Amino acid sequence: MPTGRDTEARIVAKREVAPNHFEMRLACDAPATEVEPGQFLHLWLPERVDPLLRRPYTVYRTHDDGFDILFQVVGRGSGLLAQCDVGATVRVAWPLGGGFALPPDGSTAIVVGGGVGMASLYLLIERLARAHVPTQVLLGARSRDYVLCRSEIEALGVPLHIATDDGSEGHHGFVTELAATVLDETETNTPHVYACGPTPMMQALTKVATERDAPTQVALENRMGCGLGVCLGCVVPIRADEDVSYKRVCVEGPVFDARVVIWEYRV
Amino acid sequence: MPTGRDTEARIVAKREVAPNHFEMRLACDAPATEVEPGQFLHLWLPERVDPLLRRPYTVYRTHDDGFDILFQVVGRGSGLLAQCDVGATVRVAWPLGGGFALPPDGSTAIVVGGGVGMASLYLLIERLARAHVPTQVLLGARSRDYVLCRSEIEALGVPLHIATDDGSEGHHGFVTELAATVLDETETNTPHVYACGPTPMMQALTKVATERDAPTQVALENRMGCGLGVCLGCVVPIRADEDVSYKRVCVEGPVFDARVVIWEYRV
Amino acid sequence: MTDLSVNIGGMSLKNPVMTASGTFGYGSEYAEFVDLNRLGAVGLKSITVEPREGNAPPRIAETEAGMLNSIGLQNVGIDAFISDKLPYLKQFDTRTLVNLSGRTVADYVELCGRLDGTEGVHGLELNVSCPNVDSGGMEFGVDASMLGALVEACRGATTLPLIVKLSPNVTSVVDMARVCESAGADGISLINTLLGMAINVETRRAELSRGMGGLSGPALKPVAVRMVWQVYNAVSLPIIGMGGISTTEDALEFIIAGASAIAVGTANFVNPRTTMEVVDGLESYFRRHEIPNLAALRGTCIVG
Amino acid sequence: MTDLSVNIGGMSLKNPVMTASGTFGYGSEYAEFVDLNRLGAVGLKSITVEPREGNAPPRIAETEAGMLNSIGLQNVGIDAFISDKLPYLKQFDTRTLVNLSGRTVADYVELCGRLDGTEGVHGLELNVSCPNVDSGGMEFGVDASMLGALVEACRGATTLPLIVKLSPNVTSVVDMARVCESAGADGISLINTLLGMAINVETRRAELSRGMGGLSGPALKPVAVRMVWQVYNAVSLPIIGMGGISTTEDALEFIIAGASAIAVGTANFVNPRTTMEVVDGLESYFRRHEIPNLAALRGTCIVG
Ligand SMILES: Cc1cc2nc3c(=O)[nH]c(=O)nc-3n(C[C@H](O)[C@H](O)[C@H](O)COP(=O)(O)OP(=O)(O)OC[C@H]3O[C@@H](n4cnc5c(N)ncnc54)[C@H](O)[C@@H]3O)c2cc1C
Ligand SMILES: Cc1cc2nc3c(=O)[nH]c(=O)nc-3n(C[C@H](O)[C@H](O)[C@H](O)COP(=O)(O)OP(=O)(O)OC[C@H]3O[C@@H](n4cnc5c(N)ncnc54)[C@H](O)[C@@H]3O)c2cc1C
Ligand SMILES: Cc1cc2nc3c(=O)[nH]c(=O)nc-3n(C[C@H](O)[C@H](O)[C@H](O)COP(=O)(O)O)c2cc1C
Ligand SMILES: Cc1cc2nc3c(=O)[nH]c(=O)nc-3n(C[C@H](O)[C@H](O)[C@H](O)COP(=O)(O)O)c2cc1C
Ligand code: FES
Ligand code: FES
Repeated sequence: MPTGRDTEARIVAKREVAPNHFEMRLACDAPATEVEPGQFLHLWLPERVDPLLRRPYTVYRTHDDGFDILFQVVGRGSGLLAQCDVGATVRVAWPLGGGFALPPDGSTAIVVGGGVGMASLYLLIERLARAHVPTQVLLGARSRDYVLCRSEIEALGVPLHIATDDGSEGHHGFVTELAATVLDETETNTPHVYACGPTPMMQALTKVATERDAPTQVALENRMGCGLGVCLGCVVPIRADEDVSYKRVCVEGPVFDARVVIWEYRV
Repeated sequence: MPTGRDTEARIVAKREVAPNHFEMRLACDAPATEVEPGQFLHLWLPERVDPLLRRPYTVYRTHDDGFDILFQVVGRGSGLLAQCDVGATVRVAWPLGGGFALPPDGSTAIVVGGGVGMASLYLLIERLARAHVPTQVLLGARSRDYVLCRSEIEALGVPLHIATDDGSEGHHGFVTELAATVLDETETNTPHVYACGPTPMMQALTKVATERDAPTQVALENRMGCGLGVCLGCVVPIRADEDVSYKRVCVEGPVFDARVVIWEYRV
Repeated sequence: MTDLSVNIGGMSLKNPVMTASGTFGYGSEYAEFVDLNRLGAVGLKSITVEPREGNAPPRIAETEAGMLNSIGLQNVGIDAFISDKLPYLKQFDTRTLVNLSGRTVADYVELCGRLDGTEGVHGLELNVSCPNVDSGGMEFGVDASMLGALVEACRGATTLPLIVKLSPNVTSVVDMARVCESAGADGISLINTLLGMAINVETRRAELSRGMGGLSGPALKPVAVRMVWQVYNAVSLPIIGMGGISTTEDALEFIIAGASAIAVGTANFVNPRTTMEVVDGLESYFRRHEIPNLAALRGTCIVG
Repeated sequence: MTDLSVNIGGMSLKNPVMTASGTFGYGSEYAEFVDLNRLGAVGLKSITVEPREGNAPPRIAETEAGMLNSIGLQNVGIDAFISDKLPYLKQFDTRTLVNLSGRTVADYVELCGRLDGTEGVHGLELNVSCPNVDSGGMEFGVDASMLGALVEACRGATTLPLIVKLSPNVTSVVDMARVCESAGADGISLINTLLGMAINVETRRAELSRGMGGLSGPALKPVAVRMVWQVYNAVSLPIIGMGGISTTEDALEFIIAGASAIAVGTANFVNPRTTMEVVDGLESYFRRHEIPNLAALRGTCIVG
């Protein structure tokens, strides 16, 4: 796992890809191609005391001269970021945390995204496709307007199944229901499941997947202080043998084996 | 004195008129023509807690659809304001405080500005010119690059005398020395003196002017909390008969009779 | 309809939104921005027996998300207050909470006595927590036995609702609140300013003429919310919560922590319409969440 | 050349810039950003006798210009600290200030004893002010006689420089500092976090699992500067100042108020290079103002 560095990054493009969801391209002088899928960056709007702390965002896509992030406006930090003009500079510490592990040769993969959770999964899908792992993507969204990364995934030639809360596209209901169906239909060896989305979705998915013995990796999105493993603010309770211990999402995560995560905690 | 209102104002133009000095045009839907010279506005960069408080700026010039301010970057608030783009909106409470009183018919006037203090004097010069009061403007600046409002004053046809700290233009030395000379050369009735600038300059000028019995009005620039007379944060000690009492710069000022100001206080 | 009315120790307010002492003048200054008829109550600047000139400038300084003040209780004194300031407020359909400050118990008792039965005065708030004068009552606010004696004496001098405004500069604000409860207070205001200091590093001078001053504004909100929560869980007196309230969400934090009413202070300086926005915001929050009245939300904070 | 070196109760630092306990891990985490050789000292996360798992999440929340934390002293315990963490730090030419936390006097004494004479440990800091565990030493920090007994016992257990880190959640921090001085402490750290609370108004849940937590960051700086100034004027022990330091100017405020050294805490999370920027900034300030050494600036604040 490469240790992070803290660099200045310039916003070179910004696009509202869905209501309140922005794709932003950041250029910096360090190559991003070594980033593992699921790793994140810690972004600072410099010289501000409000918001005081950095905000964590997954590296959504990489380029030779930087990377993209894909984010939803949910509060003060993301709101201010969305207002930043092209040309503005921010600071990013990256790459942080550990990424998803690709499945062993001969496996298949099911990638399950909920909402903006797709931001943490696209790079994984790209790598799976590149490694010729047979992959299906299941994507849950509020409605068809909120389906993220559709054209990017289609461009990779990976099959995409959609579930919407309001039925405006694909399965009318939860993406976890879709996951159960797809898992049940899979006849060969058990596929590897990868997921990122709202906690209730990941918790439900974990149940669906473990009932079917499918190895599952989830990317958690806890609140963070330092992003570097020192503040111990981002921990999640993890089952280890008989014991429970707190693991830091920023260093030991953000990707965890879903079966050892104790879901009955608040983020 | 009109009571203030609080309106949204849009930045419609911005120009760096001297190093670190900006002229900014603000448009709002209330007419600014009723503003008295010396009155100020209290400007807020909305939704910020840093800086927390508004910043006071004199109405520099008025237009039918708004006004200009002229300001120096000295800290966080002015720095952020200078970074605002054309098109951004701010909030302004205005007009606040009382203005300069024009001199009685038949008087002459000497207007003495130090640095960005000119921002508080231009509207006065305009009104003096419009009222055909024979006026001379004395302007002190660090160097010729920092001479503000030159063309505007020349356009009014009002004579302008310059003093610079480094001698790069006009009198090499303090504007107060220039003021003493001009006052001594004035042969008719005593002129009315108006001043705004750094506290030491105004204090020195008060001495020069009172020694020559010239009625003098100064515009003070104390730190402000509310700008509306309630916090009692902006007070200046004022001599009243035998007594000293604290007067609020935002309401009882910012223009005061120079002779009653007790200068030995810090702002 | 949502019922936002609330009773604070005998003072009935149409809604819980008040102004904090010293940040709203005597009401008239904000008339351009605020419909005083829509305020639950107007909290007024501290009054002393004699007029006071206050401290030398500089009296205020800005800090990160906060401000320091050292006004020093500049005020017109009780006589001028009654004759010149109070009449203006009588024309409005709101309540007035008159804030009192003194050097001695006798000062407070005199002020209570003068205002008892005075038309237009609906409640008294004892300021035992002004950090900005040598004898500004702060010693009452940090010493439990002095505080008890003061509140008892004042209780004997007035039949008006008696609120005690506590200092946050103490080890246990709960102990102080308990003392007030036993001594007969009708409510507790929390919090006054935290003692702070700022220094200009170029001149090496303290930013305030007296060195230290009181910190107010958003910076201290977490401390204020905590104290409201602690006191709410320890005494049964109604609490007026304040400290950094600038938005509806801030006001709700205090109510959920246990405040019966809230007061807007420093935010008035920044956005003079803050109180009106909070009244509107509370109405829509209660509607949206279908909460029938204030009591149904008060103190409902879930921990754990 | 400017001489920024300073001696804190026997611990000699090449410059006054330290890291605050709990905000810098055990040093290695910041190696990418910070040249540890350029730090005056590294302040380390609180150590307890046994390893501790800490509190349930959520453990942090952001507030205006500040953050709340309720980590609950999660740490590896004294044994693993000595065997696994300390060796890394020995390679650097800097000082280590090991922060100790306990439930009982015996805990602290045991920790002092274990570390006395341990290579690589240059000073001990007693955390008597952790607000985030039921027995985190906070009771020592708010009770003068308990504090005196604790410091005396620790004094007897170690010859290392002994610093006491005081809680700001007290009526008189000066009284606490005086007790430490009499009990034989070599220095005072000021301040630990202010007790605060934040509530999510949509869920009505406290943002932290334990409800209350410690406020740190720029918001509390004025309180910290004030306490340093008060203690500087009352006791003659050297002070390590901290609370919201993010820039050179912040550090200078503390030194001018009376701090002999300063520690950067929360700002490490925001800008991991803060300590280095402060070292550079202090050097240039001292040069620009032609101040020969730290003592010439310390406590020179002009009031009035
Ligand atoms: C490793 C990691 C990777 C992430 N990647 C992405 C990404 O690629 N795209 C994206 O849109 N978001 C991502 N997130 C979530 C993102 O960090 C938060 O949405 C953001 O920090 C919110 O900041 P804010 O100031 O806008 O909201 P705030 O004003 O701080 O909070 C608004 C609301 O969001 C909640 N919130 C705050 N922080 C978080 C958080 N870390 N996670 C979840 N909810 C939070 C608050 O509790 C509150 O309800 C990631 C989080 C982590 C930890
Ligand atoms: C009635 C009035 C009218 C004014 N008109 C103008 C004007 O037209 N143009 C203009 O450039 N400035 C004017 N000023 C001064 C202007 O308000 C300050 O320069 C501004 O508030 C500084 O804000 P800041 O955040 O940039 O500086 P800060 O970061 O707050 O402070 C930087 C430095 O400036 C000093 N400072 C802060 N506030 C003031 C203040 N009110 N007056 C003087 N020094 C201050 C601080 O002590 C500090 O040394 C006026 C002030 C008043 C009271
Ligand atoms: C400029 C100023 C003056 C104040 N004057 C008084 C006062 O006279 N009496 C009093 O009890 N509190 C006074 N306060 C304290 C406020 O009423 C309030 O308790 C405190 O500021 C916290 O609220 P806030 O953060 O919303 O301002 C004053 C506060 C400020 C900022
Ligand atoms: C996440 C976090 C953890 C902390 N842990 C400790 C600790 O273990 N022991 C201790 O004495 N202080 C601890 N502190 C307090 C800091 O050392 C410091 O006193 C305080 O945060 C004020 O400084 P700051 O505002 O620069 O952060 C912690 C602070 C934070 C923010
Ligand atoms: S965010 Fe600080 S340890 Fe993970
Ligand atoms: S700025 Fe508040 S009274 Fe003048």
